[in-house]
Amino acid sequence: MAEIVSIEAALAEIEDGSKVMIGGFMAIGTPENLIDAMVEREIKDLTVIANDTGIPEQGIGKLIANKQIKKMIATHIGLNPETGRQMNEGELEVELIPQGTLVEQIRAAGAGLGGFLTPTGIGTVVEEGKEKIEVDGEEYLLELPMGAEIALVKAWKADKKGNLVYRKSARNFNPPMAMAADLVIVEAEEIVEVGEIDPDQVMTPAAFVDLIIGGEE
Amino acid sequence: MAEIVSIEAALAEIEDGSKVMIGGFMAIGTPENLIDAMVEREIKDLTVIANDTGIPEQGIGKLIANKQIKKMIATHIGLNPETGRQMNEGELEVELIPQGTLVEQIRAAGAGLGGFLTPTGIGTVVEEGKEKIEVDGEEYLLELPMGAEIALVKAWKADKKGNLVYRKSARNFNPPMAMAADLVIVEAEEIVEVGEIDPDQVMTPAAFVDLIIGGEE
Amino acid sequence: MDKQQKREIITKRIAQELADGDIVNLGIGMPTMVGDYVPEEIDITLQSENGFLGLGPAPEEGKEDKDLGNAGGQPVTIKPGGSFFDSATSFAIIRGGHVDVTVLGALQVDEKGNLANWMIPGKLVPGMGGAMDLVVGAQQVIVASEHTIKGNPKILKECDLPLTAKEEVNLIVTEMGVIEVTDKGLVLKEINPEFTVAEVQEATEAELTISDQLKEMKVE
Amino acid sequence: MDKQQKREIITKRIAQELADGDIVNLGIGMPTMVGDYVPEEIDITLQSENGFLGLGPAPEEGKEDKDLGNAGGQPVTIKPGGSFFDSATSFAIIRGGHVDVTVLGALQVDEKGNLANWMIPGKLVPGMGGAMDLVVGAQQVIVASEHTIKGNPKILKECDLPLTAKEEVNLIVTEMGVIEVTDKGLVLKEINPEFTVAEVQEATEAELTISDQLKEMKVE
Repeated sequence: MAEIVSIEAALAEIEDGSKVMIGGFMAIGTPENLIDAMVEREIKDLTVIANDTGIPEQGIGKLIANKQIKKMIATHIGLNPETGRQMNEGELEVELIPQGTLVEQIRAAGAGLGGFLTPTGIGTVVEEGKEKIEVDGEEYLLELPMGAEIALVKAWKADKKGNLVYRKSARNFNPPMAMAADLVIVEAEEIVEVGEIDPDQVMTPAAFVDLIIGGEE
Repeated sequence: MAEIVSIEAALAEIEDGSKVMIGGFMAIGTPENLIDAMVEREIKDLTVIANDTGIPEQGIGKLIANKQIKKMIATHIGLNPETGRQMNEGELEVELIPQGTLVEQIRAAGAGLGGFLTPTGIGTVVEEGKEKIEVDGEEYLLELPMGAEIALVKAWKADKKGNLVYRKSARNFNPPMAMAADLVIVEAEEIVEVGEIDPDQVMTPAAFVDLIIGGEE
Repeated sequence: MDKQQKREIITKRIAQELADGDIVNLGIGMPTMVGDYVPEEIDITLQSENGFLGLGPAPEEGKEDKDLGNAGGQPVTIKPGGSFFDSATSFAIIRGGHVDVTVLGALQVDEKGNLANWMIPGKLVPGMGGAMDLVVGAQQVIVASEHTIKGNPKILKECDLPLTAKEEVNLIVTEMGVIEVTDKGLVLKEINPEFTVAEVQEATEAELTISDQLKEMKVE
Repeated sequence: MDKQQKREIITKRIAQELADGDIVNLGIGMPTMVGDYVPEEIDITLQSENGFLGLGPAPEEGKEDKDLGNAGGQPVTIKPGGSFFDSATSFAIIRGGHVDVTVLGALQVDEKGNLANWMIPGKLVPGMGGAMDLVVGAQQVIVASEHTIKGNPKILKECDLPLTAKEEVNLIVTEMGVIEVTDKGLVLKEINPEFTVAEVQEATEAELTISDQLKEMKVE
């Protein structure tokens, strides 16, 4: 069950050095207001888990540009040259993970699983250091769950209890991340009364959500 | 992408001895018309995967009463005394699996995973014969995927491409099962035109669905 | 005390354990009654493992919805702010630790917090349903049980029936008292004034440590 | 033949591989063009790994939707009968074998069907995105690639760049021809009549078996 708070109150929960997962895919469905506030507050040394690092002046790109990230865990950084530059200069540690594996690791953390077996990455550098398990004659990698202290999630609508609805392809990593962090902070475009969202159309149940900041500026 | 067929055409795909997963939870969200047709056609020696065996004259209970099931894989059979009777008499093989494990096994089959680690069942008879894997000092059971030849799924609405919407608690096992079988047969209460279901509200994408039988009799 | 009185004491006392905002899963049978005794000012949300949050009471007769039932298949309602989801998500919620409290019955429970409540070999094999996941996943596992069965203790040194889960029970509430499962064994924290400590111990196979702050078990 | 002509031949030929009802995922770059050449009578559905089925063309200018983009973040549309889902479901679809065909570019591909297309150590490290899952999960993996790069073969005996996936490629389509990956190595099935078999082999490091039924590669 969620609480509606100011953006300042929400940001107070994020400290220098926090491990934060951030929803969105190439800056679509990314909580931009929360990111802007993080930039303003200069929260540093973050470990960020996200699909990508956006583009230079959008989404997670803003945190990259402002050098607030110490370690980035992502699937793709190719569309933000600044990420590559910082990585090559040794300013930023980057861990690259196949997209299907990353999202499943996040889901596993939220779902109380100790890991899962995936065929993805077998025979590639992704398998380095990982346990291989054979099932029915097929080889799989054992991948472990990945949670975070904080998840920053972008929703289209949130009701006052914390039930969330996403819109179009802005859904992406947001629902699994909303399951997988100790503290789930949601930026909602619109906050509606309890009962206004049809229970059949809730995409993230309120049980997962802690704090909501609302309304586009 | 799905095809709309007659119930006879759909049933023709199910043979004696088939492995069939059937949606529903205590006969809520079970495809009753498909089950009635299976009873009529006397399809025998089935292996059925489902949450439960319904109650005597409802849901999967009808297949039990008519002795069409050779092996039942379920989480709970307590509310259908006939299932227990057949099991005790040695007429029916029953494999009991924790509910969270069963649904995750089904999901794993649909999602191309080789298995997953769950804490559920550690220290109980459920762990017998299973590999135990320790992750971060915690013990987990390695549970394997469970697919089937055929899934029988009950939807509220289906569009003509096969996009599905479920209603209330009739959703339950239906969406994961719709991902996990070679052939997915959907019984829809209503078949609507393509475009009538908002893409944001699709609960099972058409990519998973093969055949649709429609309209309540 | 008759069966009904015992169950009332047990479930009323458990209702006091619930906090505002809690997500709670109540097992079939006696645990369901806990929902009836939650004080009005405490807003809890009931999770139903068949796939929703916001489980409400049974509908009026004639207002049943064929698509809305509890985990026993009985017609129920959903409260405002509830949500439906599939079984995979339901058990992500349960196993992932997003349920604050689960209340379940017991055939046996022991001093290590082991619970047996899903089968009696050769007699009763209903299946574990969602119980094994609930007991492993919920933050707080409360057993609601009469203290004895046919005069025999249910709170044992060691369960001999097949377990539901190992070392997961946190609290045992019976008509005689409230017992906490700790690293050092079972601690009697509250006692129903109708019984003496000696009587409670006698009805319990496991050894009870009596809390320094032993309190009276109060309901209503 | 200039780059544009090569790309047109390659993508037009790949479009012929698609069957009515197929679920198809097209990689960023050249593979995207395949969608433009699918015959009207063939109804395919494009999957976009960021979370939807029914990927449609870019919207008219001014009609972009901030919440609707492809995996490269570019504004797109959704076709009737499409559906949105989260990334976990998207990769359940991909890894679970529910995508019939994926078309991807290559830095290198070899005679065992190994593919390298996600990094050049020390130079280009964009990340694998969804490519590793797509190549492992899709029923049919088609590589769309120019036959050589700066005059050097891209179809090798053995990839030396970090692999995207091991032994998963089924078909390689270049401007010179169509090559099938079989247990016995690479089989040239179709040849662009502008080239001789000798020329194709010379531009290929791996040894090609020439199909008994070698056909002319036809586009349009």
